[in-house]
Amino acid sequence: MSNDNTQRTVTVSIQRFDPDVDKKPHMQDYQVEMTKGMTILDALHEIKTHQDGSVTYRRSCRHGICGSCAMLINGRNTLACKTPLIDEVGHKNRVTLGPLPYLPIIKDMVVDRTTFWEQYLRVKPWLIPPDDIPEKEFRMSKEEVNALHDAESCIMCGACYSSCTVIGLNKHYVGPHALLKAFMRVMDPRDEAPGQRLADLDGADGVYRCHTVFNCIDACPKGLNPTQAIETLRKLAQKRKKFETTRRKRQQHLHEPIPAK
Amino acid sequence: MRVFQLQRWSAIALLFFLTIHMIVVHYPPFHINFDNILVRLENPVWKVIDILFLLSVLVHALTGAYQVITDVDRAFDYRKGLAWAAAVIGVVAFVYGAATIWAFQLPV
Amino acid sequence: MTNDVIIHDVVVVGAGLAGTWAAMTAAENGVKDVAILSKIHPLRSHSGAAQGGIAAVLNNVRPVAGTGPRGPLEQIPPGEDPVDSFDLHMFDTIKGSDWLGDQDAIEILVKDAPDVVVQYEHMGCVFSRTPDGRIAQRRFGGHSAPRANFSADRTGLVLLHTIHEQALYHNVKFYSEWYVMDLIIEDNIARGVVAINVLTGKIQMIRAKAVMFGTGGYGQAYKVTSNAYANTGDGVAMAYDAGAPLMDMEFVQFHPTGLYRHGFLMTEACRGEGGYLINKDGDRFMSKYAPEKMELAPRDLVSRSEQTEINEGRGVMEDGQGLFLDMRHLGREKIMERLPEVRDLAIAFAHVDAIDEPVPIQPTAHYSMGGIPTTADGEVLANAKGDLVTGFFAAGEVACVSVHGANRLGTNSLLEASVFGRRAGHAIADFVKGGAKLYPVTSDPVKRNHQQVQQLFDNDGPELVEDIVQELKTTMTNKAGIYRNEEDLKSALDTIHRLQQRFKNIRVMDKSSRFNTNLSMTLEAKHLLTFSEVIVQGALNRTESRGAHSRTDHPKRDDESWLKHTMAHKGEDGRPQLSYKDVTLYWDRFPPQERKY
Amino acid sequence: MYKTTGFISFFLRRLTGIALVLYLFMHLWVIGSATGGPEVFNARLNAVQTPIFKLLEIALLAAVVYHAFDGIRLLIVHYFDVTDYRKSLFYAAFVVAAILTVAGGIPLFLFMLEGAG
Ligand SMILES: Cc1cc2nc3c(=O)[nH]c(=O)nc-3n(C[C@H](O)[C@H](O)[C@H](O)COP(=O)(O)OP(=O)(O)OC[C@H]3O[C@@H](n4cnc5c(N)ncnc54)[C@H](O)[C@@H]3O)c2cc1C
Ligand code: HEM
Ligand code: SF4
Ligand code: F3S
Ligand code: FES
Repeated sequence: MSNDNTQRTVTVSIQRFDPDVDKKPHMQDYQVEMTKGMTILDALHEIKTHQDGSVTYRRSCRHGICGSCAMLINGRNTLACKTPLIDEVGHKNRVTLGPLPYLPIIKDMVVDRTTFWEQYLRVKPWLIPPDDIPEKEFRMSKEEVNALHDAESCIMCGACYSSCTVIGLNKHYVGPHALLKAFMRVMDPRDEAPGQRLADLDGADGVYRCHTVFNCIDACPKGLNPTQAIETLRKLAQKRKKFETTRRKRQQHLHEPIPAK
Repeated sequence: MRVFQLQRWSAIALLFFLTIHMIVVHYPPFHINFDNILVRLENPVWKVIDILFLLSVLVHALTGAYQVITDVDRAFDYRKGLAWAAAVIGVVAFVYGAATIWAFQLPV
Repeated sequence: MTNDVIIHDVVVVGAGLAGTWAAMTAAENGVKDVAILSKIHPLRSHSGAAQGGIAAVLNNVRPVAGTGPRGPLEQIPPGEDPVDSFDLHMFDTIKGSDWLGDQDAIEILVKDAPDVVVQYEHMGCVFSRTPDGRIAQRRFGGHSAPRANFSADRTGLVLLHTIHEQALYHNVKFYSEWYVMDLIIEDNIARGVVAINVLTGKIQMIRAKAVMFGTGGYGQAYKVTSNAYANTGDGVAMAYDAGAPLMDMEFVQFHPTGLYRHGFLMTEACRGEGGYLINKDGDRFMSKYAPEKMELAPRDLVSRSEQTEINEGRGVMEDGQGLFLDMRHLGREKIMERLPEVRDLAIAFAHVDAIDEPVPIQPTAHYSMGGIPTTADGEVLANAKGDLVTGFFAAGEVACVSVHGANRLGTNSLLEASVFGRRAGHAIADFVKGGAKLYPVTSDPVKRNHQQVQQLFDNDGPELVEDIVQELKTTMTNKAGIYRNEEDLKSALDTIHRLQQRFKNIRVMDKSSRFNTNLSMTLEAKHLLTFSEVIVQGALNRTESRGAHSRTDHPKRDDESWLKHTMAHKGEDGRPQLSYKDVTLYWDRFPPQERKY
Repeated sequence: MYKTTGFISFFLRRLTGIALVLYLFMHLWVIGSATGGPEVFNARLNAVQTPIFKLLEIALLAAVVYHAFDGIRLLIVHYFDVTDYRKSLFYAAFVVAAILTVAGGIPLFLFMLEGAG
């Protein structure tokens, strides 16, 4: 644990870029009085409200649940609101901030996430339920719920997407965030069309474009594992038919209690 | 059938063949010359092994190159054409390589 | 300026649970052209931060027989008697509201609840489960049966994602990152809104047959708050400025377990799952204040108890402003399964692992009971008599139906946002399909708002927005917080008036058009100043203690004079004009009682 | 650029992969001369048996073993669910590749000296 008590002035070096005015991005330094427990987001707030109102970034929840504030901090993607300043400044008393890489910059730390959301939409993130809807809830076992744990905790912050080397090269690739979502739907016993979903992802811009770079795992501020989801989807894609049949069988019991073990 | 699968399977095949190849051909004190190779290739089993090796290495190399190229955004849209190009190169190289292996025979 | 006008059948402001439910339901029920505007991306809405659960009587679990009210829970075997009922849920909610909730609305809330939760489940929401595969339920403060349906401790996130996906599926059009700055009401008819496209800075008018607000709460008026930066009460302020009334604004809920100094929520589920509150001496002090419900008493009571402990010097941490939330006895497995996010939060921000150490907490501003008064179908009331504003709807935290009265019970607000969002959606669909007209806009609101922005830019005064906001927050926390009194409230009102004057001399540092968040923060500050005045004025007038409104100079509830809702209109002089509206009570079923836990 | 062990391994794998493809075609061309009979073959082969080429052969060995072991690592990740061990696997692949390069390189090097001498 870092010593939180050291109050000192630190340098926050921010990549600035407003395409309306600037030809290319440049770095600008700000001095911030570090207080106890200050996060990177607090430091940005201090700069924006007291020093330079034009420093621009997204934020909302302040505690790592809304996914707005993902940015590049000292060369790593993470959430500004969940990163203590003191952990990043080191003995140089300096932290470098920039926008998520590989995405067009709108202004300073704000990036254009159009492709990110398009890819999310492409995997049809909604559940496709069976025709036969019970009066009460579908029955799901604890194990089935646990399998969706990771995918369901994803806050769509894009840290994974914009750390992925393949995304850097090729925007056709659907991306780890969307594949994690797809995984969630494919694995959900209530989903009617896992076969179709797998078929849709079975192309050159789907699960096979991932080169197992693992950056997505390293970047994810929620500690999720998109790579594992992708590997699972790859394997399932090869036995779609069988998987579809298993699902059909499982769906016949969706209205019934899970048998006791 | 997916490029990805081709590449993974050929990689597994290569693990096997390449190890053999490295040991029997490239590992000292083996001295590469026509006669030395001929000694081995006289055996049709070795001929088959080498042809399979050739096949897997070509599949792996060409799918690999294809992946590297189609990873680039702009090339991605031409991937059909690139796949055909790779297939053609593969066939030519395979014929050429197979002829080479065939060439190691005792003069009749 | 025609190119500045966008036209839709329905425009919904706010993409949290309430707004998205309304839009999705309207679209599902035959309204083709529904648009949602949100100042942040829909999935960033604050609904996603909710942790604990959503209430509904499902009767899936019960306390193990013979273990008492706080014993372990088990699933109810098929065929065996239910433990929970609509009446019980209603009673808990009414008692929680300190009898200020409208009981007809509460009845609707409670009866629609199971259906809404089951609909969530059918739409793909992943709930935690009982062993036989039903939705798992846990206890929550003020609820006398386990009826919080949850997905670990990220219930809001899962619900929000689910409903957003459904809205996408139903082809609702999203305008993401559009900041709505003005509501157009002419002759008591809502005709549209004015918004800034944040990306370009362009100000545009969006006209519609029906306008709906689901803009969320106003917790940012307080210094220590669990609320997001985005919760600046824009909706209430805009409605108020446009002439609509606000109801019961003085009721602001403080949550007992905000993370010490940060205010982030340690969900009530921590206590629902069995966590203790302890003071400096290691005592479970709640035994003094609510011997029966202990930590699971309603929030206003627990927060007040905490504040009393703190004021009497039994607080922890160096400034004595904290207390401990002890979950160690729950064990690693339970914490990891049911409270993983909370554990992460405490580790990240307080460097404390809840598995091994008690977590320092303090009360934090959390929920806005008050808001825009509506009917149970989301139609906005124009006055205390019950007339409506034509074509204007509201639901969720921005609205006041009122189901929470003077104090909300945990898990009832996700429910409220969903139930009344959905009902508003149906009402909007009926309204539009029933031949609603697209009324013309006679004034030039785009020009007006343009001028306002230009004025802010040109102003270039000496005041920084942040200094004003910080002073406001400190004032609100210290003088209009958990405990209030006449002197403090008067001084708070003075301060707010002074700050409103100072606001005229502010400087906006960023004057560019592209993604100008400096501008939106300035507009938000203006909104904070607007509705804070209403909160304080309402609190000053209400000379009693009820629910979350606790006057040290009037410590008793006074049903004789105050069993009524506060309604505030913006007067000619720009100051709030208060009037009062009766509470709907089922006298035969739930007559007012003393509130003891 | 986003640099991690994952990226480094990816980059090296790519680099060695492309190098190996180039080598492969050169190699095919060289031994392809066998169709012209022993003399042509031996002549062309001798041209690539100079010390420079022998040194390059060591580099080739390094490339092959690195590529192969990093590839094995990916195959392991694909067929077994071991993403948690991605970093250890990378270091392991790297170390094994280094050892094999040295182990194979020394004889090659000696062989080269021998051939030269
Ligand atoms: C930390 C926390 C935990 C909670 N946990 C629980 C719980 O466990 N159970 C429970 O029942 N309740 C809980 N609540 C309360 C509950 O989450 C909220 O009351 C509810 O989610 C409100 O939903 P909403 O749809 O009304 O608003 P929100 O989800 O806040 O959405 C507001 C929307 O309005 C938009 N908006 C606002 N202003 C503008 C503008 N000017 N222009 C354009 N768009 C605008 C925003 O972008 C956003 O999309 C919790 C609250 C907090 C703060
Ligand atoms: C035992 C031997 C080998 C194994 C196990 C192996 C394994 C792999 C694997 C698993 C990949 C896929 C990487 C990905 O998905 O991103 C790959 C890619 C590749 N391989 Fe091999 N390989 C071997 C030998 C070779 C040889 C001999 C060549 C050259 C002729 C070669 C050329 C390539 C190329 C060009 C790529 C594409 C580059 C990339 O995608 O990163 N490989 N290899
Ligand atoms: S997987 Fe992780 S990094 Fe990627 S979007 Fe989801 S939360 Fe963010
Ligand atoms: S970083 Fe990218 S390449 Fe695959 S493993 Fe993650 S998606
Ligand atoms: S501000 Fe919400 S994740 Fe950081």
